[in-house]
Amino acid sequence: MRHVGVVTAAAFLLLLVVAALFPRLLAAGDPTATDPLATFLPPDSAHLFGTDQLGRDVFTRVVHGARHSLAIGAAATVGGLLIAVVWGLLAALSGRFGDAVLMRVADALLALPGLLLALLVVLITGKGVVGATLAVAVGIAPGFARVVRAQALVVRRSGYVEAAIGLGVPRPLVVLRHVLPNTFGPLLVLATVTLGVSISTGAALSYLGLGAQPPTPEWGAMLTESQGFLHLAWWAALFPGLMLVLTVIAVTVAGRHAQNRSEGRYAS
Amino acid sequence: MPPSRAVLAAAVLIALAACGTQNTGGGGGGQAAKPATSGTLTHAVNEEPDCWDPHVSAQDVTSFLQRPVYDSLVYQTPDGALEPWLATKWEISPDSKAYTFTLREDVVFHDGAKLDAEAVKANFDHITAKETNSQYAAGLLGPYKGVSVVGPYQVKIEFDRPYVPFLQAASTTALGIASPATLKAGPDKLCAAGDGSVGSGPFKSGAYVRGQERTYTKNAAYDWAPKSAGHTGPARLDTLKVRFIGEEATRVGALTSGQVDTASAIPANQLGLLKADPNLQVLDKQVPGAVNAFYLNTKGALFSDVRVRQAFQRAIDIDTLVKSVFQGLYQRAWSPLSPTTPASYDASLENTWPPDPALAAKLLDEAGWTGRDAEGYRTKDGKRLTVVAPIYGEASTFSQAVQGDLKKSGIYLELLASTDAIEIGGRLDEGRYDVVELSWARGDGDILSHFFFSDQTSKNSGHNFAQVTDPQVDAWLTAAQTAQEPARRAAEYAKVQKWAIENAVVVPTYVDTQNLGASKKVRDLRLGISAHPEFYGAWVEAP
Amino acid sequence: MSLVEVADLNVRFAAGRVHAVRDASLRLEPGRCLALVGESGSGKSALARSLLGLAGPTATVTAGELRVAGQDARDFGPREWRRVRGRHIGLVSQDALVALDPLRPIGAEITESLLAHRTVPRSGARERVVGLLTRVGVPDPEERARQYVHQLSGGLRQRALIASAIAAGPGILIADEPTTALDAAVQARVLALLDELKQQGTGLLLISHDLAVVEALADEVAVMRHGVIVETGPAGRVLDDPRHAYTKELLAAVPGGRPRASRGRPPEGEPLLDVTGVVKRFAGRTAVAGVDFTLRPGETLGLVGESGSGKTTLARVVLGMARPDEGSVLLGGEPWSGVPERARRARRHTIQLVPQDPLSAVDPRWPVSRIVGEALAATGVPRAERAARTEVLLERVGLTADLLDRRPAALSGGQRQRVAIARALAPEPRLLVCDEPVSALDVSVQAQVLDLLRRLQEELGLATLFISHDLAVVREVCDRVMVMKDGVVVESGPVEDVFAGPVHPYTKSLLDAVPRRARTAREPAQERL
Amino acid sequence: MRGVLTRLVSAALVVWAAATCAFLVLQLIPGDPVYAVVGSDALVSEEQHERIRAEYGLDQPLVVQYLNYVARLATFRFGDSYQLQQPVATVLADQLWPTVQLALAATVLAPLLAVGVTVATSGRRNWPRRLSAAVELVVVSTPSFWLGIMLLTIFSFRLGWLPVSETGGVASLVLPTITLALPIAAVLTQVMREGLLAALDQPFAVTARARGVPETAVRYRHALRHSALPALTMAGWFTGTLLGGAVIVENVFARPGIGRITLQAVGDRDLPVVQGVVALSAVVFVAVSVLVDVLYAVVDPRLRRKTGVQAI
Repeated sequence: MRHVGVVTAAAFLLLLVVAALFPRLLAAGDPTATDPLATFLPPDSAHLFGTDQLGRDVFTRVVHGARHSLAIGAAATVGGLLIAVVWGLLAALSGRFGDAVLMRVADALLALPGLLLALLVVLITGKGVVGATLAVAVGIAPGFARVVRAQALVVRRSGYVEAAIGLGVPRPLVVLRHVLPNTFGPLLVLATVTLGVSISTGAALSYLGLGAQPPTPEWGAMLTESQGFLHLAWWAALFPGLMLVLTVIAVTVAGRHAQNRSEGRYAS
Repeated sequence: MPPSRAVLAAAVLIALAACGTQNTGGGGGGQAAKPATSGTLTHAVNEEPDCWDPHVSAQDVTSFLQRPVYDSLVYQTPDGALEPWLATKWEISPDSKAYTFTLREDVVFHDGAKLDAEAVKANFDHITAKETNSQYAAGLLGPYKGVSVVGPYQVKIEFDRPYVPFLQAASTTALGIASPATLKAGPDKLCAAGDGSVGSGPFKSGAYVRGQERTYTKNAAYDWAPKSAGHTGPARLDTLKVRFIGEEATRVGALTSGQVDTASAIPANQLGLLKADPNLQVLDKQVPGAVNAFYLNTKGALFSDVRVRQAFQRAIDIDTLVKSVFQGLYQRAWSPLSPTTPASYDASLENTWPPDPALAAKLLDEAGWTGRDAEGYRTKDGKRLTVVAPIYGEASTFSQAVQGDLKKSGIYLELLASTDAIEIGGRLDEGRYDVVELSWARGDGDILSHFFFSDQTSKNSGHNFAQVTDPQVDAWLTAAQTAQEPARRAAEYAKVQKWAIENAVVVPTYVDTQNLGASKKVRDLRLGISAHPEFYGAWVEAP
Repeated sequence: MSLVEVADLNVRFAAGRVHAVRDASLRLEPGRCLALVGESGSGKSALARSLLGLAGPTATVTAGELRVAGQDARDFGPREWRRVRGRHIGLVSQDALVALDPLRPIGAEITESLLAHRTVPRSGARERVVGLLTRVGVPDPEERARQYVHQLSGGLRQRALIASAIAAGPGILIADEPTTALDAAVQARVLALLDELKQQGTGLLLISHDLAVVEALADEVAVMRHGVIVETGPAGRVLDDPRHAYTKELLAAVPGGRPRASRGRPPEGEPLLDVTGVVKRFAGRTAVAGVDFTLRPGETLGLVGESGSGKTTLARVVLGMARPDEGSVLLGGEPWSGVPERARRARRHTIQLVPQDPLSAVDPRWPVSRIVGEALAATGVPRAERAARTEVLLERVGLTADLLDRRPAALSGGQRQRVAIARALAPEPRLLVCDEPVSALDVSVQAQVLDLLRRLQEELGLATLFISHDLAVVREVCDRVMVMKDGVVVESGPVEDVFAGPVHPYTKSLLDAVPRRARTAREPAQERL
Repeated sequence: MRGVLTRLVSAALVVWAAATCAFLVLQLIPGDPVYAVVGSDALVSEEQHERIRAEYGLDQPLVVQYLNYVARLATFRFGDSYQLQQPVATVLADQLWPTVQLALAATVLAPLLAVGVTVATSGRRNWPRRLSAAVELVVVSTPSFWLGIMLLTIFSFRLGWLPVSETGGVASLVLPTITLALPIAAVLTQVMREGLLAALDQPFAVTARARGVPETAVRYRHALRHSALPALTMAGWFTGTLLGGAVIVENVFARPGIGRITLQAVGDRDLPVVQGVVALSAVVFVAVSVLVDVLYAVVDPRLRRKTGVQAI
């Protein structure tokens, strides 16, 4: 049972990656090509998901949109992770004062809702794909940083790090050999689980008009565009949203699977 | 700058345009029984004023929503004629530099103060005071010199040079007359609506919840409506409520589900729905002033070449796009002015510059844009043919349709949409754009001055986004501001329109049209000159 | 009449894939105690739980006979089981801190037992709770009843747990490792309480891996291994004259049950480690309050004390992992404490740690070869020689080369500890600090590891600081012993002297509290003294 | 007493730090804020720009601006909104109630749903748990803006059961509350069920069963309370999601409120309002964490000594 779910999720993710890398394999058309004479066509054999208010093919846009939605989520997760690793490790390894300062900053940022933090970042960067990606990254970084720090502290006080120090292994080497990899492992799993959230948040920013801009076929942006025409073309809102939901589900299922596996590996 | 944000004003003299199928007066169906003199009407608008002080705000919606509270010296009828309101009469000096108004003596503000010459002077002083930071009203006064009290009920406004458009300006809400006591209350209070808004209008300002609703209550003492208002004495409605619903689908839903009685700015694609509903009626009116158009930055690197401008002008299949996006309900524009703009529209421009992609291609080839990149856009020296278009707010469906259409000609229209005034304002002031798309409603051909007079640059707080600096154009516009005879002004304005099209400094697209959805129970509601509803005479049939 | 009769009981888990208990038979009588003995995973608990119908939702229990309180329990549904639980059989499990609901006052927990079987009306419950607490020896019962588990001391909590188990007056009490989590002194008092209950007529099923505890209480003993009862009989007979090979092995492995290593003359020479006046404080608490001692090459010093006495902190100071607030540590005659890490690094290899929990002491991502290899590299063994040296080290600690590529998670507890020892030996240290090196291991494995440590000591002439709370272990491996309490050494001297004639009352109480094996261990020890 | 003082000081510190972060962040924004005051299509001269800059104190050195900012913050004044030309405090106060309404409704609904579903699916049988887990996964994975759009399409546009926009009545609160509460409830359910199942495996649960206590009583009397503990640790996340969710929900349903104002302020670069919102949400966060500490102590007696809450 469980395996059916994981396999389905993996297959779907694979399809998404194909859509993101080689969208033309799945939908040959131009996602931004408008056709004033073919607006609001319901789904049929010519337009699998129908057309939107500009006569663009929704299926083509959904397929090509995978690239943008996934890219924002993935880049933000990686970015957030990088910020967090530097931040958390600095805190864990820089003595009491540095630790206190860095963690108080994280506390202060954590006191703000992630979305608000993201909005603040968008204020600086301006809206657009890059801005939204950075915003999501910064939004998840403080939480990650705390995890990194906590994990790094656990590792730093662990028997094997003490043993290495006890063997006279130089400190930088200990950090490189033991602290970093053992901190990073659990974090990677966490990142997989977070990826779904990042994709979702990125799409939310686009939905709020702060991320990808029209005519980019990003799913969140497509939802905003179609919201005004719900009564005329429900399909233009249904399919991008559905893809978003399926993607997040697939990523979550895959992430949880990875989490279970890694916990199994480290625990027993 | 979408049309909704533009400021509406009106024409000085006669309304010329009678546009085919307009239905500007409401009443729906057969003769009404006796009009009710009580009741509540709820109206939905798409926008909410940031600041409610019409002397300060540049927003169209402020003018519209404060109209029930503030009266003006002059009233402009829906077809554009000017008639006495708070002023019983006026005299214009022969040199068109001085205007003397004689005021009604029976007008009482909501706070009990009486209208007199001092009150009017206080208003003009407030508008032009530096501290007011007026964003629009002061600009409407143009070459304003000063105001003086001539008698207890006589006041004189003077200008540095002839300024004929002033009389029409005096009819706008932006130059509405507030109770002088409230003008001293400070910007906070005036901006905040509620009890800060005290005028002499048929409705008093009532409860206000930002983001949600504003209430108006009947001014029972009202007895100074202009002659053509369609009604006399106090307003018929006891209460008027205005709800702020920005989301189009939601606004329409609120109307169809009966949550509101009327809703303005109904998008064209929703009109079919409303017209099919037996309980609803649709009022529409073409907005006067500058139509929705692209202004091409003639000082920019790209569009300083007239061939590229002409290519842009002829590449767009405007007819098809307007028909598609607006479901055949909007009229395609041929001139920068709306046909409903009184005494200025040049109808001879119609059909003179049809879409011609072949010509556009030829012109672009000549201009050196011969390369093609991977996405099919034209390039020159490896650089893509990109037309930067800053947009305040969101890119409209129409803008996107144009974007899609231009792609066919290898032109990339980059829509930079933002509500960030810092970014957009900076861009416009510094000339970092190729086109600006906007409409700017005003019932007077003088709107052309805002767009084409050489000193009306963005930096100088004007709207000369095409960056036109042509002495000939300036001369025509000055002549039009000086002449008092409508026909002479119309002739001057026609020259400007023709010049603008021929030099491809502007690409007019469609005539902005107000569509108002209303329950059939709403009676005697009419669209004013600004194409906004006038609630004074309206009433709602008992269910 | 028997209170419980079981014959041919089988317990299977995970759809039959795990056969936890095979064909077990036993009977419980009033006023008698049956002890189930075996190492962890032998099926003791599964057997005991199945008598309550609590073997778990995934368990399948079948039996030739299963009579509880005179009824055939084989076809019991949930309702029937409920009537038996608490009313006829009570359960006392290991650690009261988690075995009683931490979110409810203990009075409420005991009341729940009372009301579950309507033994008293609700109005009378309060009085009964006080009575029960008094009976199990809890002082100030009225006040204690309102307290939560975490507010009680270890002994009081366990008493409260017993009170809740006997509240509805069961004829049988299942005591599953009832004293394991307790310090020695408290352990003795709880055992006394259980004994008292037995005297009053309660039948006891005692589950324990600790033979000393078994000997103190049991009338009969059943020895379990891999789910099978391999030997059963009267306690005296089984413990004194074991017949099954496994029972013999088990008894032989018990520390203190084996002869002390005979040592040559006390070691001589310059002290390798010289600790003077070491004080270490943490946030206002003094963990180590002025300790002095020396350690010579070849000597084994035991460090004894209950948890929180400062043993581990002292060890960290000795290892150079913590900086003493006062005092000094000399290693090989040169300053070891209070010098920068840079200066210590070159000498670090001389002193190595054998940790308590080897799993957390090795990098979970690394295979054995790399774990040992790192230690070799740190002491400058060239890369080319490392593989060969690693194999030699593994052989020395009794491991085979086929484990080289295994990760720690894939090793058994004993194997992991051997790997940790191999790593400690790799840099050729002169001093080993063993911090509770066997307390995480099963008894039989304990014995093997202790043997290994002893052998290595002799072969390599290592000095050892041996930390343990287990007096039997210390007695077995150490030359000298120091007893620590609240950060202070209260008594020290040769092991024989201290154990035979403790001077300090605390040492006395520690020794008295150990439930010693009366018949096998005490006599030879006395003989030697 | 000392504990309370420490708490207050650390709370103030968090608020101050968050506000300072906001101030610094907003200094990084490129461009001239005067445009935010006057809008881009206003008829305003260069000279007027200068006066406005002085009016808002934007011509002063950064340090002075910061000190002014902190001083205003301490007295709960945030200056005037660029866009609305009203005191920020007034703007926020006006918008607070609709958001509070929404947040309260969701705060009530989400835990109720979570507890209900947890209890209903924690039984012996496996399939309700499976089903609920699948539903939770879908709900958690559904972005709230899409959920809102779909609910709106079905219940308001198609079926016409509920109003499409804010009417001030209770009916208009239904869909926004559901949109906001559903994903939160799904996460809480996951956490609570995990907690409940873990608690049921704990020794005290075995002890309770060994007393002859029925399974349902073990579940309600013992395990449920334990499952609340991990749920309480989610409080920070919960608050953040409520406030962040408000931004989205208020926009989807065209409701007034803090979220709407926030997005508008961000779009318009109305910095004083943004700073006000940041300070406000930091205060809310701190208040919630204090509240949660109290709740912790109510649920878990082991934590009572630290917070000074008396044992019951």
